[in-house]
Amino acid sequence: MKRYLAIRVAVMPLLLFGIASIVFVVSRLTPADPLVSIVGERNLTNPQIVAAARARWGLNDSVPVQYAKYMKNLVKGDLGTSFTTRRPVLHDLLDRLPATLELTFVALLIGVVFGVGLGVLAARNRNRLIDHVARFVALIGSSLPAFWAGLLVLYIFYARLGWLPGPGRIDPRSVAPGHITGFYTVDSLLHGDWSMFVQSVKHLILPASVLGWGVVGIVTRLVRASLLDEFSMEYVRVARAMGLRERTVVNTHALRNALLPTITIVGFLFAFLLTGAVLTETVFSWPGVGSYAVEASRKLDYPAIIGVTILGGFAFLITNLITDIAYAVADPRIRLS
Amino acid sequence: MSYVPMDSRRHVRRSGLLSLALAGSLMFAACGSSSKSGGTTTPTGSTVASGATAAASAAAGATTAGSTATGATTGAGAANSDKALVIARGMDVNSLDPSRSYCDTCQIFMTAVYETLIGLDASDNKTLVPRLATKWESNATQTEFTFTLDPKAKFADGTAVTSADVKFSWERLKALKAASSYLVSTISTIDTPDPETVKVTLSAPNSAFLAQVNASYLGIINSKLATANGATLDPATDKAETWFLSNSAGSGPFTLESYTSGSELRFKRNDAYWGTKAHFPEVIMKETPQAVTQRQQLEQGAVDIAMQISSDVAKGMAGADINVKQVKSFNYVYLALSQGAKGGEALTPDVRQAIRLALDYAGLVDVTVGGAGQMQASPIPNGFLGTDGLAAPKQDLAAAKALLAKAGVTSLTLDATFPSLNVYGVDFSTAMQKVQTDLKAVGINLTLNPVEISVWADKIGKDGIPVTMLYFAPDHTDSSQYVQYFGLVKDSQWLTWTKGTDEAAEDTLLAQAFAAPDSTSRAAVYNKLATDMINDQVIIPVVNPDLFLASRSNIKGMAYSACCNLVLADLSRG
Amino acid sequence: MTAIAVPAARIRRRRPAWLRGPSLIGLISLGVWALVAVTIPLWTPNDPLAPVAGRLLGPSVKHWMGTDALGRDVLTRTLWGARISIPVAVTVIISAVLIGTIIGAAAGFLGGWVDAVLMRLVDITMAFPPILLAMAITASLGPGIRNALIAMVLVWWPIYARLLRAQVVAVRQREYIDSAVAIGASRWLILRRYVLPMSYTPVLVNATMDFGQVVLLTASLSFIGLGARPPSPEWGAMITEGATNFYQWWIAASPGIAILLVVLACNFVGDALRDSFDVKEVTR
Amino acid sequence: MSADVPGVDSNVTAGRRPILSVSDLCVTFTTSAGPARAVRGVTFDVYPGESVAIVGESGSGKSVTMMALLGMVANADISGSATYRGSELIGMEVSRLRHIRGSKVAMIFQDPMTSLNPVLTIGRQMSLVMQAHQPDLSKKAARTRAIELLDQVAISQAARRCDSYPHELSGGMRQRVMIAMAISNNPEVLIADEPTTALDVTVQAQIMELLGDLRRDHHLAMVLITHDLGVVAGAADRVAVMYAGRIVEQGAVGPLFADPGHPYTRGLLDCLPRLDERHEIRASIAGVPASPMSLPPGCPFAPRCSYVESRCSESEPFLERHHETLSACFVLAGDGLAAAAVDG
Repeated sequence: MKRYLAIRVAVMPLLLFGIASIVFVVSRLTPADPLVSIVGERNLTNPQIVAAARARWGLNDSVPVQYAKYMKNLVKGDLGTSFTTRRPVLHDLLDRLPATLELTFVALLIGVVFGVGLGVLAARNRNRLIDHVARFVALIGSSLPAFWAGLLVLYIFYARLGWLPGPGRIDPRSVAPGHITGFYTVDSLLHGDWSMFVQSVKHLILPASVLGWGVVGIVTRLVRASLLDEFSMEYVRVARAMGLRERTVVNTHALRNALLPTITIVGFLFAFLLTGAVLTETVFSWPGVGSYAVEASRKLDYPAIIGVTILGGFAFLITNLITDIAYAVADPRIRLS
Repeated sequence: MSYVPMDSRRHVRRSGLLSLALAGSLMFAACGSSSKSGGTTTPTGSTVASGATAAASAAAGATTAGSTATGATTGAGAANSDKALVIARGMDVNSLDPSRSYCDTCQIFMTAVYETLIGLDASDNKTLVPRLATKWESNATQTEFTFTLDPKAKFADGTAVTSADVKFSWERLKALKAASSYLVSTISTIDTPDPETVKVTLSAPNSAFLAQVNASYLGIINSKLATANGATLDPATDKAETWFLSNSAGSGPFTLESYTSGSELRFKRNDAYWGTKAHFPEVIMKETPQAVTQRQQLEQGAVDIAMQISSDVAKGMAGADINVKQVKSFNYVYLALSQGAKGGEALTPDVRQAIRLALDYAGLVDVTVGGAGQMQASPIPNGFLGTDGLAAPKQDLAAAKALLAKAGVTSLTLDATFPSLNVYGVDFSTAMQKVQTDLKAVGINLTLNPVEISVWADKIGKDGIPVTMLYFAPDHTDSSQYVQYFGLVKDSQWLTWTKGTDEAAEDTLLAQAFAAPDSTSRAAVYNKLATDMINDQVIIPVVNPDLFLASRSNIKGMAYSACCNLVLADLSRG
Repeated sequence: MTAIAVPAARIRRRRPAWLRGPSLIGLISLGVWALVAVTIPLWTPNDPLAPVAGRLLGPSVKHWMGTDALGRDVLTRTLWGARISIPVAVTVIISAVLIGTIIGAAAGFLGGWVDAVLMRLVDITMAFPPILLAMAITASLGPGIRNALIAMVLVWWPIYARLLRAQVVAVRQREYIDSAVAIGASRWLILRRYVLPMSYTPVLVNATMDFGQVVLLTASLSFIGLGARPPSPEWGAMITEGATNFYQWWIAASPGIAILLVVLACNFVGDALRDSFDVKEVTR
Repeated sequence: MSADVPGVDSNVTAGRRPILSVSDLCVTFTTSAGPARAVRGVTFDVYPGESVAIVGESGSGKSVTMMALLGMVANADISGSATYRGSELIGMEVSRLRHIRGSKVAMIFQDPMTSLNPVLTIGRQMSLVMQAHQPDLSKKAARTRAIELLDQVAISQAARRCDSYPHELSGGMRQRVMIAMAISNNPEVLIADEPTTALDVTVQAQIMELLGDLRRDHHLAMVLITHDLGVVAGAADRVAVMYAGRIVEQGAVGPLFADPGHPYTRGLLDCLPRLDERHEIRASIAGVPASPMSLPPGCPFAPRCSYVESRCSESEPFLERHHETLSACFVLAGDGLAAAAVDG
């Protein structure tokens, strides 16, 4: 197992290289000129300004030269400088990553908790009304366009009912808690600022629910199926025959096994959530990597687009790795082999 | 001014560009003015601050809309200026380096943090007033300008503002060749005979120069501080842009506290300010791209000001807690016709005039901004020098048909590729569809093709586009910018894009205007230019949208500044 | 104890699972949408692009889902939206399946370095969150529905390439194929006679689920401004307009429901197909 | 049924009530292809301390019978009666039944490889079983008891094994764990469902020996379910042979082995390897077992029976006395001793 993981880790740089290359090629598919986003259409015919911009952003180089430069810098951890924020892309990404991660983690939590709950409910009431309802609710989550659902809940819970705050991570007047982890919920607790914690949690509820609902469907389906598999397992019959409470049978025996396959898809879920985050962040003005990606795409901000896409691929690799490790830790048959 | 659109999607996408353009707009005003107070008469006899007249009367036309009561909001708290001022805004910041920034928000930022030599009187939005410079004068040919700096002026770190700083700031602006550098492209040398005197020599007469000096992008940088942090006069070696994202080096009433792109821009009051200190200890600009969200947050008291409200969103807003001002702007959206474009050969002057006559202008104002806008005659917007007496455009279908008959055109199909933007609340698709409907009535069919601005830019640069749409917001308060951009004069943007022919007469008139010593004579020249440009039938203004300034009703000093968009130092909570 | 639960589990029914219950509803719903997409020009209640009434009017008897900022009928536009989303999704899926089949079959049959290179390409492509890759591609090709379509094909083909390759490899390991090769069967014949029939079911199941996902991604790309542009009545683009006119909830309501219905239908059908054929979904 | 059952040792039963009493138990599964009559009127008693073997091929209904009386059969109609110390089990709510399962009547299963949860330690699984019936038992006490039990079932290094996962144990050890778990709440009846089928031959004997020891030590009544008459010989007092959901023959081990009264029993006995035979060729019963979905008219064994007569397919025989046993066969039992029908 250790050996296997070591190989996995060793191969990662190669994969990253492949990822970066693909993204680079993709971003140069057609030379749609980002110039207009740099100097504005007002200066497009001003030869001096245009020339200066081309020189500064390396747009005069041939694509292979740009590629070589990019890769060279990438090895040093330099993802280039964004046209629009004028900062190193890496810094932008690192600044914005905590917002996305916080949102994604909470969404994952919501998705898994509700998904497992609905899955258990459905499996225990297999083919009864409650099963159908649970699966339907879950399926709606996978079928809802996240951006639309976001608008919907904002309209209802923010604009109409006023129960929850609107877009953003905190209220406009509030000051973000001092940066420790970048997770406002965690940082506020570390600073002992309870009201900020409550505030940041309130701001998380809508976007994280919208995002999390999307994975409830996947988790429900999986948990239900594997729980049904487990229910037909001998050891469940044995546990029942031994007089264990049904709750113990389900929660301690069957669920423990049924969750193993769920762990294997957490990586997939995470990637799925990152995808959803792109849209959710846009709707909720969430200052994360997703909204950064959208902005970059709109402005043809190549360095940012490439950077964020590489980050996406990287996140995917990492989560897969973590998934494998988590699976190994959770399953004694693998852990001890 | 520029109003930024509200639709977040578009807004964001466009914002870079937009901002540029817009940015300019805001400033435009700078100019203005009849410089009574500011203008001293130079020894050579010319009037300083000749420029402008124009401007801004428009801004003065504010009307207050709304207020009836909604009460519901809890109110934002203490009714005094101790608490931070919060502004909801779709920010479009491209850079906070004074020599590189060029956007709407940048104008507000530059005005708050950096200072120009010449200011604009907030009460009339026209008069040039002393700021860092106590007086200024020009020679008769408008090629040499001399400024005397206020000895009291100090940067936020306490060092004095000297002529060396002015020289450094403007030379850097020119050398870095970033988006706003064209404002100083006519400067050939800057002399600093003593720390309080700046003498600028231009490469050609430029009566608009003082208006340009008023533009916020010409704010003065603390050269020692900036140099210490990597600022140079060479784009290849300059490393200061990143430093400027978290630091400032100005003499304004505020300093930069922090900036997080996509999230917020914070200003801190400069407590060592050499003039009258600002009311608010802190100003927070919150990234809020959607107009509806700006409205909600304003109504709930979560923010104090929202400036990017479209007419649809402004409807029904307001109440006792909220003021909504509708003000006239200098921004406009126009149709451009290119006979030189591929597929545009049929657009002869007669056909172009027929198109002009076929449009339902009042209908366009209704459709695009729900009536909250003005019609505009020439490419020089209403209120700028030279536009007095120009008649608003009118629809005349009979005349249009007659012209087309004369030109032998019975049915004509034209490519109308346009950037799918939403600017100043005007959705280009909406506007183009209305244009399409109007032209159909006289037998001209448009093939609408909305595209991304980068695609559009590519196409217009190569083949040109027979019928398209774009927007303009002024960079300063002088009319010359319109001639330079829209006129059929040498190197003008639209001359290039339409692949048209240079009109020598307009070049001559523009040169006259630049050399004209007083505003009266310049007004006459610009009036002639405006008429010429109307007759060119290349640029047809479609709508001049109004702006909506919304704020909590306890906010005092809300005004649209012709030069600076919103002057943070003028605001207070009553 | 083996046998006890079995009788219940082995329930046999007359109709296959995908022709019953939710799946049947899904199929019917997809059919209706397809019908709408094909026939809407013949019976359209209004012009989808022209103003037909006042701006921003709420739902009424005349305009069931109200009008938008230009006074266009929202319901009409939503119905016309099917003419964009459905053909786009069909094109994307068919192209992805074709490309995936060719590449997957090539990798499976040729083996060696061809296989290695192609499959690494597949791995890397599948390492991206789909929307990010689609955004990057669309952004560089230039926004627009055509380029969004190309981007989605580029994102989706690896799924089918992987699937097809697995089938080819599985088939090649069978002995009877060796004998088929021995008697001189061409690869093409093997592909046609053995591989494709085996692949039919898993491809169908994946394609059904993916169809909904493509509809969703198309709308998403349009929503963030990289897909269809206004005035096109594309659902995602319409929701963007709805976001601008937030208080006029009906503008975003119908296109949102339309997306939900189509994707839900695909999920119903796909779920049932998967259950009936016991196919593993290829997840990204 | 009365105590007058052949083979029931009157010394054991004298003056005692059966601990488990099954009477006319029927289990019919409902399937979409029609009803499957898995158990059809099974009747037998188990007395304290006694060991009863139920023998039959798979599908004969022997396991279903036992599962049914513990309420562990789903999707089925159950009729008849099954009492534990006089309380009716059929139809009892699960919450009450739970207190009997594992506590009074414990069960061990065929495949020790799958009977244990792979992701929980042995000790934890045993504790769960104990705590299900002794809610007050502390974690620590449960562990101590688990180690003690593992010791009892002859697992070496019991303390260490307590923290092992099932996959770390051999099949035989796992079955010992299962047995330890089954006796952990001191049940009165142990149902062993094919406890050795999945194990190596050498291990089989050890397990059967262990079961025998435990039965004696704890005075357990045991129901041994098996398809292999071979394991019955040393382990059971009485045998019931089931075919197609019915008991076709029952009696004490000795007489039944010596003189089976049913052709099916004979067939089963013929399948056993004999020590006196050099070559290991075993006979087997021709044909396939009757399907509970479509039972033939008359005797369900008739299609496979070498003694078959025409009346066999006309009506189904009932248990009748055949020498020392009760047997349901017209040919062998009915003829021999005229219908001394057992009452009941």
